This record gives sequence, C-alpha cells and structure tokens, in this order.
Amino acid sequence: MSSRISRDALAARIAADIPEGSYVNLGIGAPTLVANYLPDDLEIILHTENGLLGMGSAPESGSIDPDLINAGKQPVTALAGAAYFHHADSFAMMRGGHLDVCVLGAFQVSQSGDLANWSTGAPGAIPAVGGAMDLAIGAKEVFVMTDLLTKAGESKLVAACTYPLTGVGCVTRVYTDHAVFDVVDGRFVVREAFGDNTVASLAELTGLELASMADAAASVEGT
Amino acid sequence: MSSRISRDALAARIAADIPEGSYVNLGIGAPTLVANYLPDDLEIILHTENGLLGMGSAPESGSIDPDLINAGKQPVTALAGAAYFHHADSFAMMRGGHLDVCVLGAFQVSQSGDLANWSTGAPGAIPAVGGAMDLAIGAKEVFVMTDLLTKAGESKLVAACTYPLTGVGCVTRVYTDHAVFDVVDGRFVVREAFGDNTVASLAELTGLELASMADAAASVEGT
Amino acid sequence: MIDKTVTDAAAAVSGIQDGATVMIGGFGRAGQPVELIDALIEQGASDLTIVNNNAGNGDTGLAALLAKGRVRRVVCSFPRQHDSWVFDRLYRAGEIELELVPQGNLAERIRAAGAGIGAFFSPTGVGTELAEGKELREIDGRMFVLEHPIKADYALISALRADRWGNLVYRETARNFGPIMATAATTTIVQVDELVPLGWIDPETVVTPGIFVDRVVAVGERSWLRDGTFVGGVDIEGRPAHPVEAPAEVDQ
Amino acid sequence: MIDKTVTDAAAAVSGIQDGATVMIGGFGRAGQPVELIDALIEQGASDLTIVNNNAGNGDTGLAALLAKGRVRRVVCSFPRQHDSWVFDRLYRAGEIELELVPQGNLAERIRAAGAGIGAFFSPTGVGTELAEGKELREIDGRMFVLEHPIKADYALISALRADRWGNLVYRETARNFGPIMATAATTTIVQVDELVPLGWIDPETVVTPGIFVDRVVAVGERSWLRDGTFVGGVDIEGRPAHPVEAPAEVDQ
Repeated sequence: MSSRISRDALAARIAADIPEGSYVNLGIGAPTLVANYLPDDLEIILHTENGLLGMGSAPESGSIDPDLINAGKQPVTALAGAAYFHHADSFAMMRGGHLDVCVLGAFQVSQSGDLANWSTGAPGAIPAVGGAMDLAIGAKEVFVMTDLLTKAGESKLVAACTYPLTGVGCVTRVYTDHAVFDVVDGRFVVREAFGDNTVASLAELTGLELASMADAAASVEGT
Repeated sequence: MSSRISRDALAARIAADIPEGSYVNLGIGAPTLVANYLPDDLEIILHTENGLLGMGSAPESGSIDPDLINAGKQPVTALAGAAYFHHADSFAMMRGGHLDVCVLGAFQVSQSGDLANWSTGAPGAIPAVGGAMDLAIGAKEVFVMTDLLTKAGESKLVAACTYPLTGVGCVTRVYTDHAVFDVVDGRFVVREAFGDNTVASLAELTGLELASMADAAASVEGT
Repeated sequence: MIDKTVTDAAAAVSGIQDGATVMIGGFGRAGQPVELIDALIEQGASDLTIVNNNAGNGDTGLAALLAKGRVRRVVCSFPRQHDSWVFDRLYRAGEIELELVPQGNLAERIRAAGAGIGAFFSPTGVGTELAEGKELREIDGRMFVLEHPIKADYALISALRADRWGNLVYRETARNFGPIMATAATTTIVQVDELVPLGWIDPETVVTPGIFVDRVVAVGERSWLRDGTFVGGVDIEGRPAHPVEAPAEVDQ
Repeated sequence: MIDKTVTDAAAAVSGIQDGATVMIGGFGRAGQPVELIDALIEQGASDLTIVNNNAGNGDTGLAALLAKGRVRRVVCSFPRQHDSWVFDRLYRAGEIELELVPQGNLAERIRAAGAGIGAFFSPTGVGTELAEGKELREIDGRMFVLEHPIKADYALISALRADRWGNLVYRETARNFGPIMATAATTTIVQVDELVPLGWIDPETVVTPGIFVDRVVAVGERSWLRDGTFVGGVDIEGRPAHPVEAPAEVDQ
C-alpha cells in the first residue's frame, strides 16, 4: 500500500465529511478542489468572501461573467437560492461565526491549533493576507488541507509555528496526504491514517507525540 | 405686534431654512409639522429612523399601509426615489453624520448646545429614549423647535440643563415661538427676533446674556 | 435537500426554554411577528428576556406576552407609548426589569453580536445617564462610549417572503430590526406571508441570506395585500378601516 | 431638483487634490471603476493614499495609476497577485508604502467610518504580527484587537444602475466594497452602466441610498451585457473571448 493519497483523493475525503445543509467556505487554491467532490444530490451552500452565498461551479466556456467571480478571482456561477451582499456583510457572516466549515491551506499547523498560512516571513517577500485571518477565526470548524511534509521533507505539523501566524488555536482538523488529524486539547489525534501509515510512523514523520483515537477516547473517559 | 408666532408659522420658518437637496430627519411630534411647509417644487429628502429615505406625506384615507410608517408610528407614503433599509443601516446613516439637518423638540437647551429632550427625570416616570440621542449627535445641523417658555413660564433656554441630557454640545440652532437663536461659542446669538421681541426682552425672558448678530459678527472679526 | 420550513407557528417556536433571551422584530406593529408571539404564549416559556424596540402595544402580540407574566426583563429603546399600558402597569408594579438603550446603540449592538465584534465605541449617549458606568474614550477629538453586543438564544421575526433555504425579503418599513436580529440569535425563527420556490427570489434582492435563518413558517398574506399587491382597506393597526356590518339575522 | 449626474468621467473626478485619500471599489477587476481611474490619471492628482482590496492587476486601472507614480501609499489586504507586477516593482524599489489589513478588518473599518463608530474590538488578527502594537482586550473569554475606522476624502466606485438622486444597484459580486466605501468618503463618485429615471429602481432593492452619493456618471454598458441581459462572449478580464480577426486590407 502507498503511504500517500493524491490531492484529489484528499479533496474527496474532506468532501465526505461535510454534511448536507452546511455553509462552507473553501478559501482559495487547493481547498477549492473540495467543491468537485461534493455530492450533486446534497445541498451544501458555498460562501465566497467577495459577496456570494450559493456559489456554483465554473461557467461553460463562452459564459464567463467578469462580474461573477470567487475569492480566487476565477469565474463562477450562482445557484438558484443564491444571495449577493457587500463586503462588510460578507465578512460579518464569517467573523460572526455563521459558517459551519472553512477549508484552508497551511504552511504550518501547531498542536494547539495555531495556523500559519499567509506569509513565510521571508525577507523581501511582499505580504498579502486577504481574508485568511478572518476565515481562520470565523468558521465553526476550521479544516486545513495540506501535504503533511514540505518538499524538503519537513513536517507541517509542528509543536509551535515558526512562520507568522494567521490565527491562534483556530484549527479543528488537518487533512493531509498521509492522515487526518484532529486538534484536541493541545495535541494531534490521528483520526484516520491512510494506506500503511500508523500512529507510530506518523509520529516519526512529524517528530511529535501523537494520540490515537483510542488514547483520545480514554482521555475523555478518564476526565 | 404679537411677541409669539404660532407653531405652524414656526414650522414654516424652519422649512424656509432647509435648502433643496438636504437630507432631513424631523423626529417625532411637533417637528414633523415642518414637512407640511417644505415647498412642493423643491426636492428635500426626508429620513425616518425606522428605515426609509424619501418619505412622503400621509396617505389618502383608505390607503393606510401598516407596513409603511414613520418614527412616530403614523402612516406615511414613499416617494419615487425612495429606499428602504434595516435599522442598523438607518442609524449608521444618522450616527455617521450623513444627515444634513434634524429637527427635534426640547425640554431644555443650554447655551453650550446641550440638549435635554427625553426625560424630565421625574420619579416614577417610565423612561423612553428612542432615537433621540442618535439624532442629537448625528446630523450636521441639529435644529431644536420649541416654545421659548414652559407653561409655567420658565425659559427652556438655560445656562446649564437640569433635566437629563440627550446630547452634549450638539444643538446648532433653536427655533422658538419668540425668536431664532444660534448656538455659538457657548452662548445664544439672537438670529431673528419675532414680532416685538428684542435681544434685551429675550434676555429678560431667558435670564441669559444673549448676543445680537452684530455682537457675534464683531466677535468673529475680533478673533 | 435543505428545507427550513415548518408546518405551523407552534412547531416554529418549539424548544424555547424558560429563561431564554428572545429578540422580537418589529417597530411598533410594523414587522411584529404576531403569529409567532401568539405561539410563544401558547408554548408557555417564561422568565424570558425580550429584546425589542418597544415594549408592546395594546393588548396583543408582545403586550399579550407581557400580560401573561412570561417576561422578566425587557431590553428596548422606547417602552412608553400611548398604548403601552401593559408594560406601564408591570413596570410601575416592579414586576418587570427594563434596560433602556438608545435606539441606535440597540441596533448597532445587535449587529455587533451578529458580526463577531467584541465591543465598539459609540458616539451616542456620551455625557448622558444612559452612559453612566460605561467606559469612555476620546478618539480623534471626540468622545465615545464603549458598548457591547446583544445576542439572543432566539430571534422571532416577520418577513414578506422566503424560500426553503430561508432567504428573506421584507416589505417597506416592516424590515426594521428583522435583518440584524436574524444575525444575532442562535436560532432564528421567521414568519412570512408566503413561501416561494427556490430561485424565485432574485439573488440581488435578498435582504437576509438563508445562512441566518433556522425555521420558516408561512402564516398567510396580510389583510392589506392581495397576491402581493397593496389593496389597503385597513387602519394603521391592520383592522378593517370600514368594518362591514354583520347582516341582521333573519328568522326562518 | 436634485441631480447628481455629471456629463463625463473628467467632471466626475474634478477637484481631487494632491495628497487625498481615495477609496477605490472593486475586488480584482470585478467592480473596479476603470473609467473613473482613467479620468483620475488624466486629472493628475498625485501623492495619493489609495484604499482598495488589492494593489492593481495587469497594466490598466489601479495598476496604471500606480505606474504613473501618483500613489504614495496603499491600504489593502492582498497586494500580491499573479498580475500585480506594477505594485511589486514599486514596493521592492521602496517607492510605495503599504498598510496591510486583513480583508475583514478592512471592510469593517470602512463600514465603521461610515457608521460613526469610534473604534471596535475585532476578532481578526489577534496573536498575529498584523495586530502588533494594537490594543488587545479579553471580552467574554475571547481576545480581540482594537481597530479604527478608515475614512477617505473620495470614493470611486462602480455600480450597475443609478437614478439622479444617486440610488444605486450593483451586479453580482461586483458589489463588493462599493456600498461601504460610499458611506466612508466625504465625496462619493460613482460610474454606472446606465442612468434610469427616478422611481425606476424599486425602493426595496436599493443597495446604496443616494444620501451616500455625490456624483454619478454613466459610462455605458459593459461588453458582456446587452440591454441589461448577460450575453457573455468575454474572458474574465472582459476582453472578447474569441477576438474577431481584422479583415485583411484590400488594395483599391
């Protein structure tokens, strides 16, 4: 068995965890892939920060509407039942805690749920934050979608973030190409290990003490 | 000559000072009379705090619409060019300083422009403030429309308010049945005395040192 | 399929617990969700905190809820009106608490709750007794008073029209507090004149997006409308303006 | 008669002074008031502070204003994009200042300016370097950061339709920052596709009431619309999706 799943498989895995009726923001970049795997027969309502609830898929070629875009500035469509609103209302929706789920990318996630995804802090880089900080603190569930390791082989799950933070203690679950982790009481709990990954092998890859679901359950019972 | 003008004459006097294109809130009670004297051929846009710009006159009998009321909960109409909005937007409009003029009633106005118009502070009275405090601080010009004297003959223009305040230093002009006063630099300037009133007679009625327009002009030149 | 509609007003208000904070829309009678309030009276929850601009008119709606002794506390801007005799009696008897809030602070505090704002410096009320005990701050040469959000367990509001996702449009000045209360409550319950199929409400004209709405019940068209068109024939309280005399009974 | 319309974009932007703070609507290209920006370039004001979500795309609109060296400072949330080469060059050369603001704080700070709020405690940015040096406060067990209003001398925005009182409706996600910027500027200048007679905009659907608008100029319908109906035929930048080849010149 392989130790990694593809980005599309990961998007499908995330989509499967989103219940019907959820209000969801998929940020920009890789997380927007999740939309491709939401079942057609379930009503899940997508929010885009630039002022639309009920966002649909990309338009047919020839039907691109420059007035109708998503947060990544790509052309989209609007479903029956959609609503437009201005930017303050759109962010009030996020910041007021009305979204059920958002899915974000990450440079690093700490075991206390801190997220770093907007800046590597590299000297001379042009900073840009967009709506990342608002999404990180606003949604009821903040899911991160990311590879477990950087191209250099370093773990993106860390004891404490070294990159500039996006939000503090905000991440509830991390979907990686190796496994799914819940953030519980200052540690990562391995919710699901893909392929031949194990709690032990993941602990070695991340250099962190990880809990199994059994550990987490025991911990709850023990309280 | 009489020393007092009627309430309707006073409403007409106030209406004459409101330029075309103004956005105006007439509060509740007596100030709403001003609407009757705004010239039909001038476009002056009335705001009502419960969510309407472009308020028109009372409806014909038989055309009362319970969904279309003013701040005094009386039936009104909406002009071509009107707009409806919710309460936070309506008060943001006031509080953000976008109204040109509001006209309010008063129990007392102090020479520094403090307004008392929401409570007599009488023991056992049920307090009610509504939008008075927002109007008092929000409009660019806050006009007060009132009798100069109470029924007991006491001046409503005072050195310092003894009734609970609605707003501090907010009143710009007071239209009374005896005279029109501007609030300038901590004193009342007699802008216009009706009938046989004079600055001296008004000073006696109010027990205040009042300035004439000439005094005020000299004071400006002297600075 | 998302379907927020419920069959009747009783189902709409189910689960409201004793001690709950309940926002009720409306400015005077305009936009007051009368059928939901009646259902709440029937449902029986008590010890309630009510957030409304007023404190009831006449003997119906919010006034009736107060008259039943179900309300411990009212947060409002303008309790005293010519027809607020129910509140007046309870207040004078010391049987109800009142938090008096300037109307703009009330609206902005409700919005703040829905928008995730922790607190805000308001220009309204500075130097008055309604700001006593509150933090003041000078910002850019002007004084402000710190105001905190007002949130609720439930909001009961009235709108003109909804779809099954809970998108709402309102009518005229009956809009008033509905859109902001919908954002500030854990559970928002809406009565509407009519339900329309999804897609019938132009997305440009939605005032309250369905994300803020939990339950919707259709209560039928108001008596001054016919198929969405204003036909009048009522007084300001919605009663027939010229009541038709009942025909004399004819002995058979 | 109130008539806020002006004849052309040059008249619309007249009087904007050197050193002014100018809000410019739009999210990327959607809702960007291109004709007004072009007129501002022509008009010549410099040393400007620009408030926008982005810092220009490609070589047109806001990017062109930046390229002319007219902008001293940009307040925005997301300057770096695949096509933000103009800003990138100026920034790296130290020729432009940047105040980076999380997008929700940007929107709420603009709204606060329009709504008369002195400052507000925001949930966004706490614990990050964008909150450094700002006042923090714990409220109800959660940390917030104090944010202040952003106001402007001018707002340049784009809407779909206006009447002579300045009532505005927008189109789809081109609405974005327009409605809040209109409230936060001393002078709000709007370009629209079309002007309609007073009364043609349903008062229930007005998004920006005319009170917030000072000047309106009609710039003609966007190329992807025909008589208000979407006809497509463009790419995301509004250029013809399938450019027609110019016919070969024929020697006569």
